[in-house]
Amino acid sequence: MKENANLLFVFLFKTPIEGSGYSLAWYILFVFIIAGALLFFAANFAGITSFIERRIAARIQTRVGPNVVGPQGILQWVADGIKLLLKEDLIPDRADQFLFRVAPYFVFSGLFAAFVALPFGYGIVAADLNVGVYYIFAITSLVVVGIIMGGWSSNSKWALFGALRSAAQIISYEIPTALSLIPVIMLTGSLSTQDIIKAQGGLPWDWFVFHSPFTFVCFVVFFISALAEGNRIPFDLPEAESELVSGYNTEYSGFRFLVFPMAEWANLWVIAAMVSLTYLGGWQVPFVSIETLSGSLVLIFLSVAVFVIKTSIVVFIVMQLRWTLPRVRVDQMTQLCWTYLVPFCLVAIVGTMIWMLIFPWETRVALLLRLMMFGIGFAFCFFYVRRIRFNYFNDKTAYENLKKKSPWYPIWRLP
Amino acid sequence: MTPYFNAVATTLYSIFEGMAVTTSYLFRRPSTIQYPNKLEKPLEEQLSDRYRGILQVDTSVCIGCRICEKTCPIDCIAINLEKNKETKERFLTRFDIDISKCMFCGLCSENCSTCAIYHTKFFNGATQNVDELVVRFVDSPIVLYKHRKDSDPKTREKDLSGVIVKQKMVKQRMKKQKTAKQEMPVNKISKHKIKEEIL
Amino acid sequence: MISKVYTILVDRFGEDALLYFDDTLNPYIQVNPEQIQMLCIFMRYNPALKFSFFFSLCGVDYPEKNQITMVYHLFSMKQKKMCVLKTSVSRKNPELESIESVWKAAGWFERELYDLLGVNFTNHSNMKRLLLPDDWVGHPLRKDYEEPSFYHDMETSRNRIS
Amino acid sequence: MPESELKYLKPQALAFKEEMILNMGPQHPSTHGVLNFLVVTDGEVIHQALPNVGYLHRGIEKLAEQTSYTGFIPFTDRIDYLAAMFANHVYVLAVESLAEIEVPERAQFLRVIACELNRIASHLISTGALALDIGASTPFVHWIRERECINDIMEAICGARLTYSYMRVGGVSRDISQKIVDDIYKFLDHFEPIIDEYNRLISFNEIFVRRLADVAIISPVDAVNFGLVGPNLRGSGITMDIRKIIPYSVYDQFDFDIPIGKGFKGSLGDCYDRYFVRILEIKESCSILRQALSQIPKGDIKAKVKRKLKIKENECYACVESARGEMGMYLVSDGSDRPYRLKIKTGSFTAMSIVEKVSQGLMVADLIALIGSLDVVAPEIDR
Repeated sequence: MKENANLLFVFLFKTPIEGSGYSLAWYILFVFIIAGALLFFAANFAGITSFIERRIAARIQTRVGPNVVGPQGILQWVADGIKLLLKEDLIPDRADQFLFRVAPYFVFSGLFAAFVALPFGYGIVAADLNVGVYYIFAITSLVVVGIIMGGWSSNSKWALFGALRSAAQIISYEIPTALSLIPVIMLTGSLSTQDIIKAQGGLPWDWFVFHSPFTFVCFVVFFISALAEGNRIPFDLPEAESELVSGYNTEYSGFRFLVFPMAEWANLWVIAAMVSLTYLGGWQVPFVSIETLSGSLVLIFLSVAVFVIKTSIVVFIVMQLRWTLPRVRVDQMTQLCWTYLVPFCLVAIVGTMIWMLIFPWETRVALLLRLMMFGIGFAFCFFYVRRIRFNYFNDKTAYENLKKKSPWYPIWRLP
Repeated sequence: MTPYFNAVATTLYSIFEGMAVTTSYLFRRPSTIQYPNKLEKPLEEQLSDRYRGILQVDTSVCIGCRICEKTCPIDCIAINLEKNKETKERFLTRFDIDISKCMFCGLCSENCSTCAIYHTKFFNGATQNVDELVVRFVDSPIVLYKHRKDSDPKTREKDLSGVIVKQKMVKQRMKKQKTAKQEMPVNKISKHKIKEEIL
Repeated sequence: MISKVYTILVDRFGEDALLYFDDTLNPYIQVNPEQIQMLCIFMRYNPALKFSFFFSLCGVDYPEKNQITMVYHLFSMKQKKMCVLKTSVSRKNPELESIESVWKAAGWFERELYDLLGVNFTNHSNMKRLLLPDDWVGHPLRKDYEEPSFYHDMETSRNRIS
Repeated sequence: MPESELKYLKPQALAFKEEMILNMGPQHPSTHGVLNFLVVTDGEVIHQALPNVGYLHRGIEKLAEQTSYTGFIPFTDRIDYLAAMFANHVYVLAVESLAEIEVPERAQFLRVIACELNRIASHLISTGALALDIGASTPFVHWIRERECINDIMEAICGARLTYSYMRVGGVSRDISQKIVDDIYKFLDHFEPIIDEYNRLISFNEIFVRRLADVAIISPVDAVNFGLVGPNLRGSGITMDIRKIIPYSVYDQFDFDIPIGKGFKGSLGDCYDRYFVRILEIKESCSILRQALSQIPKGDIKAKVKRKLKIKENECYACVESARGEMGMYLVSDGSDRPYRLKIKTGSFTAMSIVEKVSQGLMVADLIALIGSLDVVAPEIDR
């Protein structure tokens, strides 16, 4: 934190921060500026993502989605936010008033504190903690405290159900999440987010996900358990709307309700950023070494772009999963965790260990194996595109006969 | 051990297949009709000619047989006929349809021998007051239609967009608003009186 | 076909309890109300009959005859035929033995009849109103039922158009 | 706990201290209309679930006694709003057999076509809504899109999208043109590959299968005992279909199978069987439609019936295979122009009565799957 502030200060005023006289005041000012910037980013990301998710969900469901407020409905999230802010803040009659009011703040702070350790590009991170990954997991667990408080204090049985499910879910899934990151930490030798990215390369076969079959398994496990931590379908048990009405936030309204979905969508960034920084190479720009990257401002912005694109792709996949899959049952959720994810993780940790000993990262054989793994991944993508083509052409002619229109309507074409 | 790994494999494969289906929909045409302001073509063209919308009466061809009134299962049609004793001409003095009661079953229009009563394609007749939905098609007495040999009223072109019914409803609404402004207290008393009479 | 069923039944229960009518579209067997449960058990489990499907139970109110007629529609998969049983109870104090123990399906039908016609089924596990609220007065499907003009201070009818 | 809730429960309820009463419905996202369940749960596990019906009781049977024979047809649409055609059909069958009216063959074919289209539409809603209850919202919207095509066809045939009132005593109200026949063919060509696509999307999805397989098993004995009908009964492995067993209309002229549950992914009679039987039935309906469309004879669409129908003293029971199973109407006439008594027997009514037995020991999420797989429609229970 101090170093970053110093760097920025030198960049702005050409003198080190210590020599300016009011060093403490400058530090506090920087803290507030950075916190404000992060909050601004997180809140806006949550809003815009909510809009984009609705549009993508609409296209998956052959609908159009919100397109009325602003050009192409881009201001829909602002309208929704204002509407919720203007609504009456209802508190149920026999609710625990204090806990009910306080719960959203826990959810809010738990998630937004995670942004402190998340990187956005080379050197662009609020605080490059040496326990970065550990910190993120610890602090996001605070969310569940808020959810339990909200669910319990609502004095509603549905909300209580949601809270209990959330507790069970977080307790179970903390373990595979942490275990599935151990291979990465072993490969890097550090918990710092920046160091993890620096240990990888810009090209796909230099990413950790293709390091060995074991890290690939760990990547899948990490992705699944991150979904569970973020309460996304198929693990949205705490607010399963078809079972528990609306789960832990059944009784909330107005601004206090707004906090919950906002935190959920902000959490989407945390999930996606964690996945992309640990396994998908983070902000590493292809064909550019870290030394050259640190020297040029343009390349640093390029690294930010790379990171944002990677994260966005992961966000998109998480969204699409939500609109494809049904929800698991609560006992299946824990069963999946303890009988599949955790054993897979344990095997993968040992496997990675042995793999590291036999094929060290720098050797030619290791590179060849990484290329092979990348080849398998590429073949998988190729097969995926084939299936998409098959589904598209499956009913093309019949559709043209029925509707007298071509079914082709690409995603970038707006209604 | 095999069922264990089989379960993993089938789960991953089925999710893969599902994702392929949903991705393919990102490249397919949405099926939404963006009613009411972004329609590709006017709604009237999208509805079929048999569409059973709000009823309309062409009083100029009504023969006053009252079949529609009798067949209606919920009594939403009311007809009054009068006879001039001197000229022996029969008049239609009242033809009211309570659209708020009507369930659009088509029994009345089906039995009409001259197609005087028929369903239009007009359907969005929402108002703020239920009483306004009683459409009165006769303003002044109308001489009843008599069958002539040269023309068959069934084959005439029907006004499916519901111009008459729309006009009547707008007119009635204006009238109601005017009278409501003028006779606000009177209205209330009369309503009260009616209730007392019932009780 | 039903006459065959009738002969089997007569062998078991005697001619006094059962009468066979075929003046309606579906011929029916008129049963003594006391024997309805035994008859149903016999019809369901007798290997020659096997009326395992319970289609419906209906009650018809006849104020002139001062009786309520119960109509049972049974179906046998073995013979692919439907059988209609009828039994009458008095209108004043209608009481009949429940056949819930024979076909579970009859349980709700009997509750519905209790609700709408006021027939009391003895030995029923849960003889309560099914469709109408508990504070409802009267049994609407009786022919002499008059609809109250107010229910909980709400008007129940709208006038004809004026 | 209020007294009003307590009196519904049986004495063995609340035997454990850990139990609590959950009032599920009438306003709940997945009770398919207005239903209420009093659920006694211990955590997630249900000890007892009591259905509390009657929120949509409109007294249709009483209304029938005050309406003329033809005038009651629009009311039958309101019995089962997802499959109105079947209620139409069974009512006109009952009146026709009482009044001894011969229906022209073309009208019978038109009835079958309309009914089978309606069966597809109804099954689309039920299977889609089950997926929605399980948490997948996309399949439901895809099915709604297909149903919209059927609704368009229905609108072209009879002028309404939901409450058809298509059938008349002695025939049907409107004839169908060659254009509509072509439209139905085009729709079938489009729809049949979509069924496979839907299966890939959700039916064979392992999470979906695990949520439904081996959940809420109804044994064949129970199914018969509780009077389940239609796909629910066939899901328990019993080949019972009114179209085959008591053929009505022209169903004996078509060649079709009766799909039954075989324990496709779990054991016989579980939720998945009931779900998948419906998917298979959609395919069978498509084949019936193709056969019926190719065989439509020419002729009248309505027999000559007096405008004011009076039927002499008689009674009859007519039944059809509706989308929710056997739907029967017991009609008593007394010589006037109104039915003396009309009893409507529906599939959802008996399906609802089994919930109390099957739901014991399920989880809260399973109860929703059970209700979804039984495919109950609230107005059909209450009428």
